[in-house]
Amino acid sequence: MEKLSYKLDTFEGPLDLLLHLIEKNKMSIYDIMISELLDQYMDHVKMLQESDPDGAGEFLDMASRLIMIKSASLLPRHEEADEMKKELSGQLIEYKKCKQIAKLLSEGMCFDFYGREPEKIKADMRYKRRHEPSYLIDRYLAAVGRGRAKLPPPEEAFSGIVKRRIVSVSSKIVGVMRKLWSGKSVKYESIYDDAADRSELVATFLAVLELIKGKRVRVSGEGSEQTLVMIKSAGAEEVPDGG
Amino acid sequence: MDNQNLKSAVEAVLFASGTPVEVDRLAVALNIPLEKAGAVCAELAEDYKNRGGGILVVRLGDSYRMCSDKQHADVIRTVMDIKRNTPLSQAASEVLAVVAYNQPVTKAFVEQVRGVDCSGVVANLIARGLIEEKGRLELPGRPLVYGTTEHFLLCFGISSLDELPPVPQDEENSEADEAQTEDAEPEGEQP
Amino acid sequence: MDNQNLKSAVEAVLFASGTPVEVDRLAVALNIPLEKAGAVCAELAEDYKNRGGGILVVRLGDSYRMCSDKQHADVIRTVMDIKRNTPLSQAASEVLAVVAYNQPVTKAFVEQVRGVDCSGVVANLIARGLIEEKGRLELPGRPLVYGTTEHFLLCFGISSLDELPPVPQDEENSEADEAQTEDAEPEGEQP
Repeated sequence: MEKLSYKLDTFEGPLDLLLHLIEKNKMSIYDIMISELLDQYMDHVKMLQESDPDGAGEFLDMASRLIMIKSASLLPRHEEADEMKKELSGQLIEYKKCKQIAKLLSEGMCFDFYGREPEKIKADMRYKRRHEPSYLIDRYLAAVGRGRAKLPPPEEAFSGIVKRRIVSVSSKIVGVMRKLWSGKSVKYESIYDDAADRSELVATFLAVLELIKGKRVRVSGEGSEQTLVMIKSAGAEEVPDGG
Repeated sequence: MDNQNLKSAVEAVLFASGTPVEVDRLAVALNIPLEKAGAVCAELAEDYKNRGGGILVVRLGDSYRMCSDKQHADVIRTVMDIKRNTPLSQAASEVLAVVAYNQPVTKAFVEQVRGVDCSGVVANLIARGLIEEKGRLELPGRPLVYGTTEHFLLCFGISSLDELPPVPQDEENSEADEAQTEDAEPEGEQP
Repeated sequence: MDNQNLKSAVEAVLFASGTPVEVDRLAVALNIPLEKAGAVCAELAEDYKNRGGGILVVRLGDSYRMCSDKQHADVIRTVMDIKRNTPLSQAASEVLAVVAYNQPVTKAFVEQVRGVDCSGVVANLIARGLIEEKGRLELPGRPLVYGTTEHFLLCFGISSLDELPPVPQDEENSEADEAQTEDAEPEGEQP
């Protein structure tokens, strides 16, 4: 099949791929046959996942959207599916326009004009205005953003070099056991209170699963009322003393 | 100062500053009305065009700038030992298209139109001087908005955004009965 | 290339290059004999002299350079004066604030905080005497770090960095509670 001629980096994203498939199948953007499109789309995504697993994320989002439209259109009343299809059509039309303009622009662009460095004239270029110091705070908060004013320490500016922190599950097992050591039941959700980031959350969750599996803790209750209690039994002595 | 003198002065300023110079700044510095300054600049640009030398004077929005003629780009690159600018990637020209026709615009908007993340491409376009920050939106998170630069106008060979080519019309539009969808599009052909 | 074309090419090169250009480099780039290149340059210099515009082409030993005519130095300086008096752009003021509160700080840090490239802005703030290089970090790549200048203190009417108003503390703590953060908006009114 012609699939072989398909180059992975030809597509700028899921919309680009969909446009390609719609054109190939001579469909109208205004009347997309979701089932046909979905199969072909999934074929491409599978190939993409094999060659570039990291780059496939955005394509998978669109895949789940197509699947949702498809299943909604199987319902006896499928207004919702029509609505979703319309939305997708609108997005595809916009993106198609974007591609057309992009072509116009890139053909019209010329990078052969050269300016020059400013002449070194002895002029005092120093800033002349005066500001209240509070002006800086205002600007600072604008830059850093309210509510996420936690600045990364300078080393994190090199996060591209430094690897992501790994949180061990065993360290979290110890942490959970410490919280439960007194024997009192603890609200399930409060176990996660001091998880600083996603890695810690995940590690804590896995720790709880491990402890349940190992019959060290018991979960009871429903919903937000769920609590954890330690099962006092042999082996519990290994757990370090809670301070 | 007579007209010839004014023209020489503007020429000297445009040459010395290297970057685009706003007409109003020239007017203040020369102590002449804004319209007069605009007229002098336009005349200078015309003179340069007619001379057919190696330098051009071009209008970019509310500014004028001096730059070399593109036909000499190769010689300049050889003498100054600089590399040719690579053409825009497809991703870059798509982002540029969305920014140019919807500015000022947030990164989130661009990403919605294209359906993919575009932080790297935006940074690249900023580094190439084609787009720039144009402030922040008064919305939660105070997102930055972007617009095109004067350098973009220069590279695309136009003097103002009004000269951007019109948005292409969708061929399918006429045949389809959902013509309303088209009309309802938020960013139409408003000037 | 005919004489006129050669002259345009030399003009373009002299314009684009901020420094004097050796005649032999021009000869090589244009693929013409040295004497020919010298003659073209001399002719160009003569043309510019006769034109009486704002720009001159002058010979310096074996090189030629293009420069603005001194008689316009005042206007050029005035235009630059007006420029230094324009308020800081949104981007510039934000970068300045991030540097002020986190100095000494790398460009990468500022870019991470703001999420966009800021090379142009940093250069602009240096040119305006508000920030300066403060050495390098002992990290891979030995990145430059920046800090504020004494001129910065002057512009903000303070005598030392200790007098910078503190960043409101609740911003740091109430991350989980968005609503509270909104209410607390202190706008830097603390002493």
